[in-house]
Amino acid sequence: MPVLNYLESINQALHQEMERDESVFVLGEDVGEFGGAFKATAGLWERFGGRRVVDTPMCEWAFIGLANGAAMMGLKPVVEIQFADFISTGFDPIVQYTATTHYRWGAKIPLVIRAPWGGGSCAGPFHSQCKEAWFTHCPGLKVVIPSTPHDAKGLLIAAIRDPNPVIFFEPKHLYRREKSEVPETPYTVAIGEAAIRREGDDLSIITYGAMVTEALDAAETLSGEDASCEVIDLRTLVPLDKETILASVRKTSRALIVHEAVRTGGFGAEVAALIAEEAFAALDAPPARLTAPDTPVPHSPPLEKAFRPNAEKIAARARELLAY
Amino acid sequence: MPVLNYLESINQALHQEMERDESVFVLGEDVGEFGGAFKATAGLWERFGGRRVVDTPMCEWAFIGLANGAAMMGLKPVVEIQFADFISTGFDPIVQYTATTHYRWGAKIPLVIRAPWGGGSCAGPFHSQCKEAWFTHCPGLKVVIPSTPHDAKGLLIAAIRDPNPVIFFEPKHLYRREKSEVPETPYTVAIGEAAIRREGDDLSIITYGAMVTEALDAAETLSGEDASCEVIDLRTLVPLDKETILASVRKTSRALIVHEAVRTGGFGAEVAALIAEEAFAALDAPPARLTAPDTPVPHSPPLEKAFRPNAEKIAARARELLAY
Amino acid sequence: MSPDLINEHSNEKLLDLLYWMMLTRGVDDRSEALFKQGRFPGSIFSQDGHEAISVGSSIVLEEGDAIAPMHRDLGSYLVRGMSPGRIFAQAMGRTGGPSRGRDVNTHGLGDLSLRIFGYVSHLPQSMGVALGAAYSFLYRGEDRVAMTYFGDGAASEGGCHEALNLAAVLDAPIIFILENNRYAFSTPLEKQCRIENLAIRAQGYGIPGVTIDGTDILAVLDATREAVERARSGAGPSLIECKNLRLKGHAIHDPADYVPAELMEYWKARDPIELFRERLEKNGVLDETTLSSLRSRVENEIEEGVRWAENSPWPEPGTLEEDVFA
Amino acid sequence: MSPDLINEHSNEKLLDLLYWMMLTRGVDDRSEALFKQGRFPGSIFSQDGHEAISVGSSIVLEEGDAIAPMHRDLGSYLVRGMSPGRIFAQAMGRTGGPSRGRDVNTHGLGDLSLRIFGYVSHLPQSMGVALGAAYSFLYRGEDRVAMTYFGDGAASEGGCHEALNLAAVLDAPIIFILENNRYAFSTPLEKQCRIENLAIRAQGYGIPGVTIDGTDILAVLDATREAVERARSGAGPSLIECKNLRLKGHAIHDPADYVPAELMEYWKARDPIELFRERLEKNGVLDETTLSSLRSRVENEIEEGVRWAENSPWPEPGTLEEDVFA
Ligand SMILES: Cc1ncc(C[n+]2csc(CCOP(=O)(O)OP(=O)(O)O)c2C)c(N)n1
Ligand SMILES: Cc1ncc(C[n+]2csc(CCOP(=O)(O)OP(=O)(O)O)c2C)c(N)n1
Ligand SMILES: [Mg+2]
Ligand SMILES: [Mg+2]
Repeated sequence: MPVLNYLESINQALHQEMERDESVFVLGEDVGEFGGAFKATAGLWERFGGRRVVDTPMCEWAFIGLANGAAMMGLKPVVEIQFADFISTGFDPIVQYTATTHYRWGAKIPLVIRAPWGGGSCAGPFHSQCKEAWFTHCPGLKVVIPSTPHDAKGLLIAAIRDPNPVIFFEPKHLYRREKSEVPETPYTVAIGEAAIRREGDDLSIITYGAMVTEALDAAETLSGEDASCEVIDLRTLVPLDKETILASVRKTSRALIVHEAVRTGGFGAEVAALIAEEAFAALDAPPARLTAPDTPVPHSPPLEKAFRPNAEKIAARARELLAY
Repeated sequence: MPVLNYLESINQALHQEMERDESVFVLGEDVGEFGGAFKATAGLWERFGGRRVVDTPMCEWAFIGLANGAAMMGLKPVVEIQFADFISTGFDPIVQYTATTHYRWGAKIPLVIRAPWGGGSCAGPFHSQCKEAWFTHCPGLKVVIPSTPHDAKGLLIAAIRDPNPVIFFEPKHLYRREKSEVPETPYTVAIGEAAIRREGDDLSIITYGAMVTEALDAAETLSGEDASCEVIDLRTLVPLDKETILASVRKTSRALIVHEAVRTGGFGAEVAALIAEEAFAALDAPPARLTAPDTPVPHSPPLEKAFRPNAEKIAARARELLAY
Repeated sequence: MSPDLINEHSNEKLLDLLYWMMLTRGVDDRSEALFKQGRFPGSIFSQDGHEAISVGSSIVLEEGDAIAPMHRDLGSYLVRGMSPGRIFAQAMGRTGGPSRGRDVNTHGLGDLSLRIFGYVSHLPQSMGVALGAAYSFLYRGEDRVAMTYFGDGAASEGGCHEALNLAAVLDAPIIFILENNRYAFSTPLEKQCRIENLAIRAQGYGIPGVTIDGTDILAVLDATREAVERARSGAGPSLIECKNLRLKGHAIHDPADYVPAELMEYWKARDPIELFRERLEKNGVLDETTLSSLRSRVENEIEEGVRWAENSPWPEPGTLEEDVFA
Repeated sequence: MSPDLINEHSNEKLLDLLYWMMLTRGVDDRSEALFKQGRFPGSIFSQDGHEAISVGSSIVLEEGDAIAPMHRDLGSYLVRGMSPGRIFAQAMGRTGGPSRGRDVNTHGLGDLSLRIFGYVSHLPQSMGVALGAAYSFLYRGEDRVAMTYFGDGAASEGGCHEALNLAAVLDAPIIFILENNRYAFSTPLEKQCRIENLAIRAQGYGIPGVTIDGTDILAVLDATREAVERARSGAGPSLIECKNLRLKGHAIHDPADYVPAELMEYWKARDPIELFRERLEKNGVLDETTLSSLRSRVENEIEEGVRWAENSPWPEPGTLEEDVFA
């Protein structure tokens, strides 16, 4: 099976879906001839032309509005936000129109908003943000964050085929770092299903995005200390795969939730609250969160390192929970 | 002591702070001669003139941007967003500039953004929203939601005097319904301190905004059933008064968190996660959340009634927890 | 006024225009009465004074064209096929409204089978949405156009600029109708901008922009027809600014004391329906009999609509969590 | 070019202008070198080709005026008193930068004591911020002005429209400098709008707007001086569009292959520093000796800046959570 990196798998998914379905089109800043700031859309413009690969002026509000309208007319817009941080500039139409319309008057808005997301490159406060929690609090939006090239392709195809709007965050730290076997032919990974990346009995580490590999590294370290950690990759935040989370925690009796987003109001709170509420009797230790602290994302290497969770910090916190 | 309703107390706070401090000014849509959509700014324009009571065109992005700049120059802007729902239109400058600037390069942004907030009036999906969780996830912003006229005045004055940006949500359902004794002279209520509205031993009901009176009604009902509920009014979500919450839960061993916002990713998750993490050993029942379901806010009376938590639903959920 | 335009239309067409304006006004008046009886939970927006704009523009559209009206465009909904009954049912919170009790008054009054897009409060999002419909026509090589509306207030919002510019860049087949009624809620035009005619902004996007009398339905119709033809022929978007005044408050609770009496009088004397009625009478198109038969036709439709709405069931609380996702 | 303008300035002033442009270019070149040596974590924006704009406009300001530059305005920071050392320290992630390691490259390069507002990435938020400073001058009756910058790309953002209009409505003492370098990242002007000169949009706000040659520092200075005088006299905002081309890629990683070679050649031949140097030479203001002494002055300041920055400590991880709140 071919081995692709994360970016290549995104690019392949876009190619294949545009090939399959004439109604799929891509729009955003610099996505055309230039192929996107990260080259995720490279080659699409040459292959499908400017009608289906639309370079927009800088106007997140309007091009998301356009995508709303086009989607209701039966097209399938795949919007690229150049960096996930800039989604706040197009926030209004997403949270007010995209999210609510099907509930309000029944029109489907099958669009996908893709955005390179997260930190780890010393890119500073405005090119590193993880604001998925804003969207998980907007009923009507699905929120997907794949952590492997394989899932990135399968989930992006699933998102494009989904009749609902999907916010699709891509951990850009993984773009060129993560490689995996990716089937050549199109396939879907079901939206709403978490993946158990490693099985274990003593502690459930529940995470998503770029923290999955960190959690796996931590689990590996801990296995050398005779602790068996289960690592769950949520993959989809909304709808949340509660069953997988709860089954794991009921088995291990301990939960550590990890994310790159800041702590207060992060999605980890939702997962911790869920576990506390629905697996209460099974818990042998408090459900714990390991997250970035409540600050903007700092730029300087020593600060960003202190800011961002990693395998070492995960292992340390896990040890505390295992000893509880 | 004079008895004022919620709106009158807001209005009085604005009058008194503008009187006290020449640098305080008010801006927003229709806040001038008209006195604001809810009349919260009535009389200010006549008293302080158009320079200090600024009617803006419809441009939430720009007038919040203006407030950012003016605040850094030492003024104290008090921005009114006509309905809290419209804060999404001015979201970008708040979450990117207002929230981060002090951390980034040290400039203080002492502004207040006031917004009539919440449902209960069949006003539909766009005049009823409770999106405080968006802001609690933005380090650098304080988030305040007073539930009584007394607190509204004291917290608004505290917010205006705070050197930090404060998002100030006013449960508009209470504007004319809630009355309380409000000292004539200016005073502050400390930002970051919860209030215990009713003491109790068996269950902590933790809430804020318009749900406080509902919780108190529920507690009253339950007291007739020999259950003693403590009712905590958070008043401030950021910074959160963890001590008061944890002390209460350690005493009662049971917690019910109630809010009008939708469930997933709501601030209740943060409170539940906090309790689960830090009062774990004291809990005799799972920390539970009673919230609106994950839908846009529906308009029709039977739907809005089903959507919104109230005393009856709180009492019912409390009974379950008490029986756990 | 547009002296020559009346000759371009058949009597039947002219009476049709009057009928739609009267129906619009009738639904609005009846809504006010129903609201005062406590039968409309929430709030409502009057659109008295906007009838010539909503009717005169939307009447130009053909089947398959798309429309995204704003909150003063009852006329557009009616003309494009939304029945009064469904509009009343929406305001009453009944399942017979397009939103089945979920959205309020004219918000969310959408129906894709009619190619009407329901709006959200957050102005002027309909501009982006309509642009999306227009883009879909381009995309599929269809001979269709999209039309949308925004006010002088919404014209100050950033989205307005983005949508106009993006439409221009894409050569999208779209018509933007600017309803410049001189007020955004209580805020007069003088506090909203430093210009009198907003249509000059079209130059900044490289598209045609005209300013016309929004009380003259034939002028509206004429300008719209030109813009629609332009769009349909592939020549891209246009902006049409229609000047008028809201003849009542912003919403039902607003007495609009802030509007100077002389200004209100000036525009009340230019009530678009009265103007058109007089004009038709003067031109021998309308007589007493025709008028009273139009009146009773409108009355009947409204009666029937109200009855239909009141027979429409309330939503079941158990359906609350349905349809968040498709 | 602006043939007569050169006579309006003393030789000293003219050499000063050249000095600031050379310093700007020098800091930029050195930044590129430091980046390539791996000493700048993150990324950087070149501003080659923008020196006449940033220097020629900001030099007009007086003490107490406020400025909110964008990412091609190194010159403005320098002219307004930010030392090269602090700028290098910022890019290196050291505590000596204005953000003490928290913000990256020219982002967040703010210093209230210099009345420089650090920018956020989200364009064009500096326009709103500068407007707030301008409003504070009005508010306090101070004789000061604010100046801010935005690109042709940011001009398509809604915020640009809102800020220009709000500034006009408030008669705010502010100067908006539009750096129309024909590209927003890879997107050429033709894909961003259907007009060539964006300054005509000023008419839509009822404010003056001019389009000038952004490679001619004297033209920039002249237009800015007029706008500043206007603002200071209470006559409100102005828009100045300066046309130029970025002479390198959007950011350090971008080779800018998408810029047609002829276009690049055309503008490379109009390098603002070279143009001005030649002009000064032709007018007898500059000779070899002066030029080489300017060069070594610039070199020395840059050397000193780099040394200063490298001696500046890294931030302590323990300070991570400080200063979120004041
Ligand atoms: C983004 C946004 N801000 C504020 C409001 C509240 N609001 C509703 S209608 C209105 C005035 C609209 O004025 P205009 O666009 O001129 O339309 P008109 O009501 O005059 O027809 C305002 C301020 C809103 N709907 N959307
Ligand atoms: C709201 C927003 N969207 C996207 C970006 C990403 N971005 C950074 S600079 C840039 C191009 C800016 O073009 P322009 O305003 O012309 O300035 P220039 O870089 O050409 O000087 C883009 C798209 C951004 N910074 N802000
Ligand atoms: Mg209006
Ligand atoms: Mg540019």
